[in-house]
Amino acid sequence: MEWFIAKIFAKYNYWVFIILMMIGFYGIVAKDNLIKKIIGLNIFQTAIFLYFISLGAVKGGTAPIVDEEIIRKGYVYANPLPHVLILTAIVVSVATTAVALSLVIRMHQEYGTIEESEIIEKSSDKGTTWT
Amino acid sequence: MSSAVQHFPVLVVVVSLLSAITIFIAGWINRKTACYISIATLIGQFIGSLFILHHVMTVGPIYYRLGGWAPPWGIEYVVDALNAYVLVVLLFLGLVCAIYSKRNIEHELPQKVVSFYTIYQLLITGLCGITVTGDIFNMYVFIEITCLSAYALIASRGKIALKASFTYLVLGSIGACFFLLGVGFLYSVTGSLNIHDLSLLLPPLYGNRVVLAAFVFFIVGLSIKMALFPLHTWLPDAHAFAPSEISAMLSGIIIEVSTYAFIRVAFSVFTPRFLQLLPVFDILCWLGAAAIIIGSILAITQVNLKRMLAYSSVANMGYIVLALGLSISARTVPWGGLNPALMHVLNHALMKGCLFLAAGAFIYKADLWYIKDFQGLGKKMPYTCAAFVIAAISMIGVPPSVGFVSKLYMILASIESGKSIFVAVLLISSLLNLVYFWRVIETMYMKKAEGENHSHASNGSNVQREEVPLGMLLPIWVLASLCIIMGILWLANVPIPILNQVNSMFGLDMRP
Amino acid sequence: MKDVKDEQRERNVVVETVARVMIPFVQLFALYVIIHGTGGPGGGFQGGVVFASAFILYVIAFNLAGGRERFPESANTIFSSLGLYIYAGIGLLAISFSLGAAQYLNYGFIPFTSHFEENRALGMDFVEMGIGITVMAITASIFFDLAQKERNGKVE
Amino acid sequence: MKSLRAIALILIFLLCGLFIYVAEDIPVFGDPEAPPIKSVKLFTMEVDQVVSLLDQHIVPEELSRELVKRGLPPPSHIEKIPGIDGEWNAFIAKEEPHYAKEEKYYWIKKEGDSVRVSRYAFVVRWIEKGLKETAVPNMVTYGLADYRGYDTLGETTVIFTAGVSVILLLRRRSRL
Repeated sequence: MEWFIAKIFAKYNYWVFIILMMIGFYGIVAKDNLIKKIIGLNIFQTAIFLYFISLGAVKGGTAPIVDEEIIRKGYVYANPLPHVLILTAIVVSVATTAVALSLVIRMHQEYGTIEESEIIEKSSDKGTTWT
Repeated sequence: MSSAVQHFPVLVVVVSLLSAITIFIAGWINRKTACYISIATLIGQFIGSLFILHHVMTVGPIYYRLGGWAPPWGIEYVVDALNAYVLVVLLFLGLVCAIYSKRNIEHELPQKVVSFYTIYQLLITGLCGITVTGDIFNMYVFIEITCLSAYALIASRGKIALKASFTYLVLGSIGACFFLLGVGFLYSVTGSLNIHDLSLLLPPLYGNRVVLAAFVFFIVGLSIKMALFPLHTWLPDAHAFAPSEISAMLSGIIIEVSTYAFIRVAFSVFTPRFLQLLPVFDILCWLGAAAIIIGSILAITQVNLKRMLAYSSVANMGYIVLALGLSISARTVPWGGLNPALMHVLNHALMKGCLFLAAGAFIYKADLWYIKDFQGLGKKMPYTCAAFVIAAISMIGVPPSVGFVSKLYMILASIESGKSIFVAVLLISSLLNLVYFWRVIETMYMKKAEGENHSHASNGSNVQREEVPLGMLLPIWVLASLCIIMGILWLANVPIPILNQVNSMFGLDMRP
Repeated sequence: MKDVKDEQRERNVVVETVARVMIPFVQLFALYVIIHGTGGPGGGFQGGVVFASAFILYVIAFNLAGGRERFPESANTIFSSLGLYIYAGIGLLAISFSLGAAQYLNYGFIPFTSHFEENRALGMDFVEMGIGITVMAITASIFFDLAQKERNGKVE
Repeated sequence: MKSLRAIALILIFLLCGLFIYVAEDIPVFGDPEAPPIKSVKLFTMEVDQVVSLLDQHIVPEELSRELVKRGLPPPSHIEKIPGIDGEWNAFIAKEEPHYAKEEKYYWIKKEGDSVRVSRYAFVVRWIEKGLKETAVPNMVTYGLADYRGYDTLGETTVIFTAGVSVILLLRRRSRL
């Protein structure tokens, strides 16, 4: 039991991250629908963000905004650095999603479908092979 | 002057960014200005990068603290010989491609000139940012800028390119996420993000599993970006269906800068001492050899010229990775260390840039995509074809071209490290190169076009010349002539001091 | 799928009225988040996105063309570049005011006030505003571009 | 489609294996002593005379030598952490215009027969001195816009790139 608490439960943020990341990864690789692929990609990225944010957690820590009151009461602050980094990474993820969605819209205009296999079928008439 | 040069690394990036925004606004008012602003900025940046290289070679590395904060607390730019060298190469090819794209983009994407040049300039911003930065998270941000612009530029032709770009986007995002995860793992055990600082803090933690996993994620993530053999699947379509100058940039620079990031992470963050704890160098050698052989064989099977060149890029990344793998065991000789790898970064940029730009010229003038349609092209477009031939024989490795020099160095390095199997791999790959380039050259010069097969069988003099405009021919010829000039300069050891400085920085110089 | 043109769409009084009342408050809240970003929770990105959501709310409640009229393409272009100009420009100001002694983005050397630390705080305020402007304009622009439909080669 | 699922499952299996292998050394959730929030251990030294020198606020020769050997900057002076026995802060010299010439860098702690030398995480300075140095109380804001302001410039560029990309891909009949 002690082993369980020390090894498994104390790092539950890590396990949640792995499960989420694998769900996203499965979505990216196995789904045929391009929108579902994008959703998978978002879950994948969000899992990494969650892990990053959990690195900043401190037991009993409060929000990282300097306040005399908090210092006097002897509280500690959460680590602000992961917040800074992940704010950047979230914006990157949003930007990637926007570009991906616009690509899918264009593909829908060109081919009339958003299933990857159908797009490959329709585009292979020009003698171009897909690897 | 030296204090002004201190600001150049950041100015190279910021001026490029400001130029992108200016193109966006100025293009709204007058569409014609976009191209000229871009070219002017790139000329300025290129001159700046030459100053940086000179400063680094004469005075020493440039350390620049952004926002005035000292390194572990803030972001630092570190420019040493490696960065400066890559920066010069990338800005040179960027400039050449920008000049080329003036006519080509008016032809291919007449409605989208302004947004094209805005994103092109943002691409250059991202590439410069990756190159000069000394902070690992900052590198991630600039990798994302580069890749986002690359996705959009590849897709800009529409149709099939959209699918290619989407594949690249999905794989590239996974790669970037792995990179971010690597940063996260390293941060969770060291609490630092600065590259130099990490390299100092990591040695006591080399046995730590988190560090090992971080290394794996960095390598896999960057391998996707640099299209290392088993992860190259996004590359052929993306290169084949992008606008030609973007193919040249992708093949010549974007994957090369990813290679730079790979070298930086592998050799600067994790030192060669860490790499020797694992069989990294052997794995790299074998992956490189597999990429060379399989990339070349797949290139032979292609019917589309740009796809063939794309597979050839896969093979060329194999050369660079093979040279990286040999770097540690051949460090005692002048042709060992990182010399062949870094040499091939420049050489590949020149050769592949020239080939893709020439392929783009065929598409521009006659919409020729397939090799079988090239009959009689040698007489129709003599100058473009001549440049293509120079670059092609350079790829094959005929002396004194650049391809010959890098292959010579690699062969000597593999003999030195006692792995003579790679000598065979390199020789076979030269043969395969000869096969697939000879096919193109033969079709261009030896075979007659279908129309003139009977009527003009004897005299080819009245074939109408359809040469591309000078604005496109000039960049092709600059690159083609540099293929020979740089080869002679390499043989005369002129740029070798730069590479030697890189080697001594990583402890890979001639000291046994 | 049934396509309904914007004009023919059933107008919903409740949605329109609520949107009409909400939009000014959403925008005010966005400005509060941007300006308050240095003193408390908030910042340029959050505020910018909230501001853009006001346009999105307008488009959902009314129609796309009307939304575009409120925030035309020209304004969108100018605002999206303006924010980055402010950010990158403030960085360059630091170099130019100190005649090359200070580094890029060293806000302390920009003489807003006589105190070094106050200058930093003000520099950050301006930077947050720049981020807010760019994020607002770009988010709205992405939304408008993704939302527009194309039928028979005609843009609506 | 079946083959893609098989590939996905194989890759997931491999990744999970790697992650479970790593789990051993992952820091515990919410640990206030973890490297990102407090310090990363560099090495341990024999006590000998080091402690008495440290108590007199003199930089021990051996300590400097060990640090320089690892490429780290040597400390300029040493201070005892008030209220705690057997713990010292070592300061290094740094050049930042307008700010203090020295900065808290190493954390030295006596542990039985040896002395443990650690490097403070750089966040420690952000948390402790941020308000004084930037006159802004929100740590995330001063981290985002000042200490790592250049990242944020890159991030704004990313979203600008996305906006222009969407214009390039989707917008028709535009002047751009």
